[in-house]
Amino acid sequence: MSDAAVVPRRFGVRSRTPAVHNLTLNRVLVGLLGLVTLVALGARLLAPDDPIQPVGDFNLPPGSPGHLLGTDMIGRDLLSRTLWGIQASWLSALAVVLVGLLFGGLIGLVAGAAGGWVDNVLMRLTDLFLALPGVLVAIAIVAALGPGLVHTLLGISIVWWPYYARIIRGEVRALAARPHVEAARLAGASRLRILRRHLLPGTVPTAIVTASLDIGNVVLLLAGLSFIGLGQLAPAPELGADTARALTQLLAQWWVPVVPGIAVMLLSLVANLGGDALRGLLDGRR
Amino acid sequence: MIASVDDLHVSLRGNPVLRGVSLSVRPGEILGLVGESGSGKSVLALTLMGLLPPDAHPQVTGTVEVAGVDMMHGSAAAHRGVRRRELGVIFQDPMTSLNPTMRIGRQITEVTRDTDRAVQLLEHVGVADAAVRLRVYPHELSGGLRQRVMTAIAVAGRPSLIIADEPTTALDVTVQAQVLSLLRDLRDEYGCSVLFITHDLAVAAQITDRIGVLYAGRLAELGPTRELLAHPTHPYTAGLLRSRLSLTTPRGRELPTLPAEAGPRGPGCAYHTRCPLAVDRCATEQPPLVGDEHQRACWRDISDMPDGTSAAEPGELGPAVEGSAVVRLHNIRCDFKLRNGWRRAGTLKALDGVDLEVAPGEAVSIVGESGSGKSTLLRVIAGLIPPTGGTREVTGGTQMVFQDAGSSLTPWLTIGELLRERLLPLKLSRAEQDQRVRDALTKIGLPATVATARPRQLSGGQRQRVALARATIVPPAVLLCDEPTSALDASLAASVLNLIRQLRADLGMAVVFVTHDLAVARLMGDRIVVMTGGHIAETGPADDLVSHPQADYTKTLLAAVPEIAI
Amino acid sequence: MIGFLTRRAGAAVAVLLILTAVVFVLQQYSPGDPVKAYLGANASPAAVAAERVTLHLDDPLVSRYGHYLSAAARGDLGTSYRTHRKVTADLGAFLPATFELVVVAFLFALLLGAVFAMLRTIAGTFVRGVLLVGATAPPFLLALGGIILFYAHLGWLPATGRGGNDDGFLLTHSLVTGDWAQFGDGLQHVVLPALVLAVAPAVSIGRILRASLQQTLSADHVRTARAKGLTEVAVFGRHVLRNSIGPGLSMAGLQLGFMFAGVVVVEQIFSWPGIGNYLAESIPAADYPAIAGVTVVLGAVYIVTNTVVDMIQALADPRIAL
Amino acid sequence: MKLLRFGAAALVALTIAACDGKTNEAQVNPAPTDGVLTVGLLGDIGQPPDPDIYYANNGLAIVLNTYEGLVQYEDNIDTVKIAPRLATSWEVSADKKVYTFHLRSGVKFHDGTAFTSDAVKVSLQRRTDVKGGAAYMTAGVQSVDTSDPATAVVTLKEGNAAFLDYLASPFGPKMISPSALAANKGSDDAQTYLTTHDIGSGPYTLAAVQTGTKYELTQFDGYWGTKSPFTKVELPVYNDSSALELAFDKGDVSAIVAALPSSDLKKYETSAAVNSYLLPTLQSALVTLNPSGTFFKTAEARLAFLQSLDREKLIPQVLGDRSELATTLYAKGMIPDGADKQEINYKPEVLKAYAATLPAGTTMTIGYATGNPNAQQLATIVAAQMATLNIKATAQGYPTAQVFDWVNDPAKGPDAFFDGNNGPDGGNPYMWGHVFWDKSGGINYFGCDDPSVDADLNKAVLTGDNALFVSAATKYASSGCYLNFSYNKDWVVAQKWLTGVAESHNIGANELNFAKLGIA
Repeated sequence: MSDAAVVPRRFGVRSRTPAVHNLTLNRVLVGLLGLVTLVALGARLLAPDDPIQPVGDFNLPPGSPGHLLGTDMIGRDLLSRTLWGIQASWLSALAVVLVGLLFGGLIGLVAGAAGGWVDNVLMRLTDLFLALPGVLVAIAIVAALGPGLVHTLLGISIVWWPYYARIIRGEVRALAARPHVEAARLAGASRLRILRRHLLPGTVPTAIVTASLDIGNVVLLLAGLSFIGLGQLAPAPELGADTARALTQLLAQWWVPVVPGIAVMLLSLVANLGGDALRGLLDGRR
Repeated sequence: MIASVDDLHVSLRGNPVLRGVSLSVRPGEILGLVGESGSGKSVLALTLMGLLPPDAHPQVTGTVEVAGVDMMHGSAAAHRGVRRRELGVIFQDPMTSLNPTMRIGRQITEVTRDTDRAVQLLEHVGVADAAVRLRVYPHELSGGLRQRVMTAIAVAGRPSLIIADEPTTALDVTVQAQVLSLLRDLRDEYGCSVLFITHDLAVAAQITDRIGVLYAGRLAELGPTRELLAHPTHPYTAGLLRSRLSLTTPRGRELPTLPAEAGPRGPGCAYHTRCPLAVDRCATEQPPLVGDEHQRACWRDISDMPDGTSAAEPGELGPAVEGSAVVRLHNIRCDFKLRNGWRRAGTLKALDGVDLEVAPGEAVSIVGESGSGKSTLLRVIAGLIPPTGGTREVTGGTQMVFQDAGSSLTPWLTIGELLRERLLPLKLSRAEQDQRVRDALTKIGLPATVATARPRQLSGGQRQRVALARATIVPPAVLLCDEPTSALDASLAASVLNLIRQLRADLGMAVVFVTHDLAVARLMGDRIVVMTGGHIAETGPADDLVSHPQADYTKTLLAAVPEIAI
Repeated sequence: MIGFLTRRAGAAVAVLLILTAVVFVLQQYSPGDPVKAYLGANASPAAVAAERVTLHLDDPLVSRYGHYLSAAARGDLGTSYRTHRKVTADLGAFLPATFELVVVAFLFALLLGAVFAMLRTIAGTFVRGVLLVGATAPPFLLALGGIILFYAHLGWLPATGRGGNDDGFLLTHSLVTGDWAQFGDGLQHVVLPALVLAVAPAVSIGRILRASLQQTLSADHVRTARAKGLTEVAVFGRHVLRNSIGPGLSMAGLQLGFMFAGVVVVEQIFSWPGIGNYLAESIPAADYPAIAGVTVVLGAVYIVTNTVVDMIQALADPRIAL
Repeated sequence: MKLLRFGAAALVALTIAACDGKTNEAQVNPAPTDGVLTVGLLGDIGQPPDPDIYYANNGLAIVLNTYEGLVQYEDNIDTVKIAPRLATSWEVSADKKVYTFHLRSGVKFHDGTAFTSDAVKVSLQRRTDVKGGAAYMTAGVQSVDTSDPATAVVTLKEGNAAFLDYLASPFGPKMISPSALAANKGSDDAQTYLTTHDIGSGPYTLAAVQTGTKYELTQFDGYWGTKSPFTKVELPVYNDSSALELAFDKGDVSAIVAALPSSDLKKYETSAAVNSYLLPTLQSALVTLNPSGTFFKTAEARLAFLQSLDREKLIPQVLGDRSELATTLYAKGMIPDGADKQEINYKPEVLKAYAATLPAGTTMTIGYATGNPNAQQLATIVAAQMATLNIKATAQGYPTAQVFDWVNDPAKGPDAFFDGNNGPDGGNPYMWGHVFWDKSGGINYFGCDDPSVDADLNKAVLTGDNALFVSAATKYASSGCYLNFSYNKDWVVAQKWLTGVAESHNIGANELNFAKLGIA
């Protein structure tokens, strides 16, 4: 067997390699997405201590007996708090992404499928929302409604959907140009049925991949908003808020902000790698 | 020898594609390489160029030599040198094969490094206003011009070998004829060799000196063009020739087809499951390619080949039913507003006053080149496009079969779901629906189990059959066919055409069949409508129109149809 | 082209009108008393009342918005409640710093994005890994980690501020006047905040660019280019890159917008005197003229960015018509 | 996808790098040789350093070193005592209506103009004209007699025992050069000019302003008093306390005044490499309860809550040595002998019993000012404690503008508000009582008001009647709206070589007088 000398050498990037090679790794990474979700849901069972009540001395460093990751400024177990924080952050991010996906997806779907002036109006509206400095709007909304995780999530959701609207609309436009939609029309399928059966399922892979990649962004955005004082209210746990609120301790008791900070990082990393892996798996299936 | 391969084996992604090909291109000759899709002809071309896609993880054995350079081993720079100095390449799709973001001139001067020469070359390949055209981008040119530019690039480096991989497949017949003659002229002028790859024997017949017939990664037969076509010595070649649709193929009979490949490929001749001559030995032992100037790889003697025509039964071409027309178009006009971003950039008159009537049960073929408005007309009949002007009356339902069956079936729905969708208005019970689906599948010659499959699990031919089943599960008054066979290999195409004729006869529906191929148009239509530039050039009974064309345009079209003149 | 720009300008006006209207409505309905924030907790009610009149805070919303628009048309965005300076003067003072930071960060993002997309060796994998980790870290933690490492620990880079005594376009100015000492100092100061700002966009851009390069590499015309016998460098440079940058450019445009929002956090930690800080200080003070001013600027930046991206895309791909 | 492996490696590396900061043992940094003192500011000063406008805290360093008042509080003692500055001595009439100041001679403003009684008149007038937040201090001035250049006689409309405290306050009227004011008056009383210049007589003059980045002072050669070895003072702005702290550790910053979080106290108090000073102030940590909210509608509930606060434990835990338990209703030492005793002691059972009567899951919001880590921590701990009583409490940060808006509609505010550090403009009990207890005072966030308390205070200030002040305070305390949580100190960290820190600080200011600092 010859080597690959017949093959031209490539400049840095390879053209897309078949996903088959990374199949196992991809499955593991996608599995991580599920695992994190399980951890988030099972925080109650996994956490050794109450996340709200002080259970030990203040600012115990990691490795202290009974407190694997140490305790925070008021003596709460950081491991428990982080596990509950994962629950709050991950589920919040899922919620935002889901709302964005549903609302933005619906707008995108309708715009893409309808075309014409409906498309124009909806997309100009989307553009307008995209032009809004998102963080600012979230800040304004939270300021108006008062802080709190639910309000923050509402604020983020309002600026989050346009992105999905654009992506789904693009996907639907591409799908709608395919003959199968024309064929379905000729086959007598109603508009609703075409939307539901012949367009919507085609957007699912893109939507899922975009959404899972996006979870990490939302986790980070939540952290950023907590940094400027918007977000989960104390004493309820949330990773971003816990990191941001303890930031003044970074030099004196580094673990208090760093433990939840690393958890943010891990969640975001899992979302990123998992999203990529999901794309790989779905591409491989096509 | 300009180029030669010896005992070449290539596997891509672990699947053998070429399985021992030995072939050489002689100086100054045009060697045709003919085979159906998947036969490995394009892979052979890529191997010669040293451009097999690395992500397919190619495994290659044997020898490959171009202009004395080993294209399998050796440095990438050496291979590049060969490509630059010795090879010119023309690919099938000039739209995608030219860099869309680079001006034509730059793409030529990349090879010539000289603008004047680029102008010369363009003039040479028949591009008018060459100096001006240097400044344009590929998308601003027509398909024919693009392929001429491709050709200019191919000859720009004064290569000793031009590899033309299906260079005319995407082109209209009239343009195809021009490109073929251009290639021949260039060969004569530059004295280079041409490796001409095509799936169409007739096209190969127009231009080549020798023809190699490739089947499943092996050469089935190789010989001088005239001799090979006149006296094919391999049953596959013979079958191909027989199943070819031409302007003289009998209209009234079922079209001859090759049997489909059945069962896995064994160690023997890959063709044996389809071969009328096959004996036990064929299944177990690979026949070698033997002979001198005319070589063949078959254990049997061709004289034992049964006469194909005798096997075909008369087709039941139902005559048109008298009565009021099912389709009545009067002075149909259809304008497309061209948009350039947000700006109106002009109007395209896709249809410009078309009158057409189709009687119940009548078969009408609409023939024309790309841009003639034939597909638009079909869509107007189907009601997919509202006409800008004129009146459209269609009684009874219409259904349509598209060119690319793969993309006309919703990928994530099962065949069963797709078929049932048409039954929805009938409000049948689930059991009745299932029964209708089974019946429909049986009717098109597919097992009922296909109902649970998704389109990507089917072959191209099967998908087109499913598309037909969907169109006819509730019989329409008119079946509209938009080049349903142009993406299929000849034999498969013939069987789909047979199926359409069968269904038409069974269901008594009218058929409007759009095609760019006059031979197919003649076979499928009682009447042929010739379109050009958005209007009807000529219309008439199929045989009359082909034998006594009235309009100049029809004559041009007929003249351009490649025929094997033996 | 001119038509395109005219349309965009029209759209810009519409977007800015709506943006400012949104800010005004929010101002009406959000809690917060800018006067007290400005005058101080111990200010007497009389002083507060007088200030409210000065600032027209008790006028009806519509009339205030009307005044705002008519003043804005004359290039006057009002007076900041907090700094008591013209918002345009504040923006003039703070925008250049943000602008330079974002431009440098954007260049970093493009560069790192390109590295992310193209570098193939082990080093490339490592860079990708580091960038990915950086992009997933909370930015304020990343920023402080950077200060601890590069300022406190290694002493390579300054931690805060822009360096030098020049306001405004410090880097640009020193570069143009050839003041290399000042330029070097400014550059040292900008590196760390720009890197922190750039890392997440770099990954987004790199990821898209990589996918689109991979797609282009298997395109037919690249095969044609190879068949011409071009070197891989020529193939890549002339035939792959330009055809691949479209999606990367779109993403880059989007990310540039995000960067202008991201400066709120980064400028705070690096004490960068830009509009991010200005905004961060204006929000708790309910300084709505300032907030509206920043919003107008960010909205305008978004529109200009998109326009420029569209124009570059049209330049890169002649099939796209403006 | 080796990405994952390298990602993990990089993650670990980054973490180690970040955590490693702790091992960076502080070493003694060398003194500057270029005569530059660097004092780090946390956050920009926000407003222009115009003495008649500036009403925040961190920029006082500029105002107090470029301008001087007639009097000030005595440096380096922990009681309220008025000391001379530009007035060497003064007499107050018995009805507290006429104040006669004998002015220091040989004082020059930065523009060279000599300081006379005319400047006193102009300065007090500008304060009134500019209508800044602290304009109330001169609102009662009827006339200023300038017939003797060396004596200024200020006559008030009615008696005011707090007037000297107004003048001593860091926010009080500062003397400005009449000629410089006239030259730069413009249409806004020189407000624009004063954003980048000063017209005072202080030991330093404002040399450069880079808003948001840095302020620079240079020594005024013609200063009448003693001068420090620092010819230049740089005030760089840090927006993040960690960054400021790192700069200090590295020696890039000479001193930090009242800017670091209490969580760092331990680190610097035990460090041999730097000096840490806890200096007296009039500031306190405070708890304010909202009677308009749902939870604290009754005084019973309010008092029960205040008694549930375990201050003896909370203060060392959160505020550390910076603070001590407040036992009086006014600031420490404002009323002689601590006659204003605060009668709230730790009795958790009261709230426990009260909570038992509430429906389960009753909610309570505990507010704190955004960006104040101490208040945040206090609020968080207390909120956590409430959960044990079945009260669903949340701790919530509020931006400044919002905090000051509550008084317009107290129902919008939280149920309780923890103030990490707050205090009056000056040392007179009226200045305390008025701002915290009078609805119009400014820091009575929720408008919890008793008109008779206001009346008592207004009456007491005319004469300075301490008994009346005490009775007003006691009456207000019984409402349960207010708790003086702890007495706070200014925490200053300085490089080892910096001398005179305590000597340059007084109970009124939260800043240092740079002229009194030195190099060891």
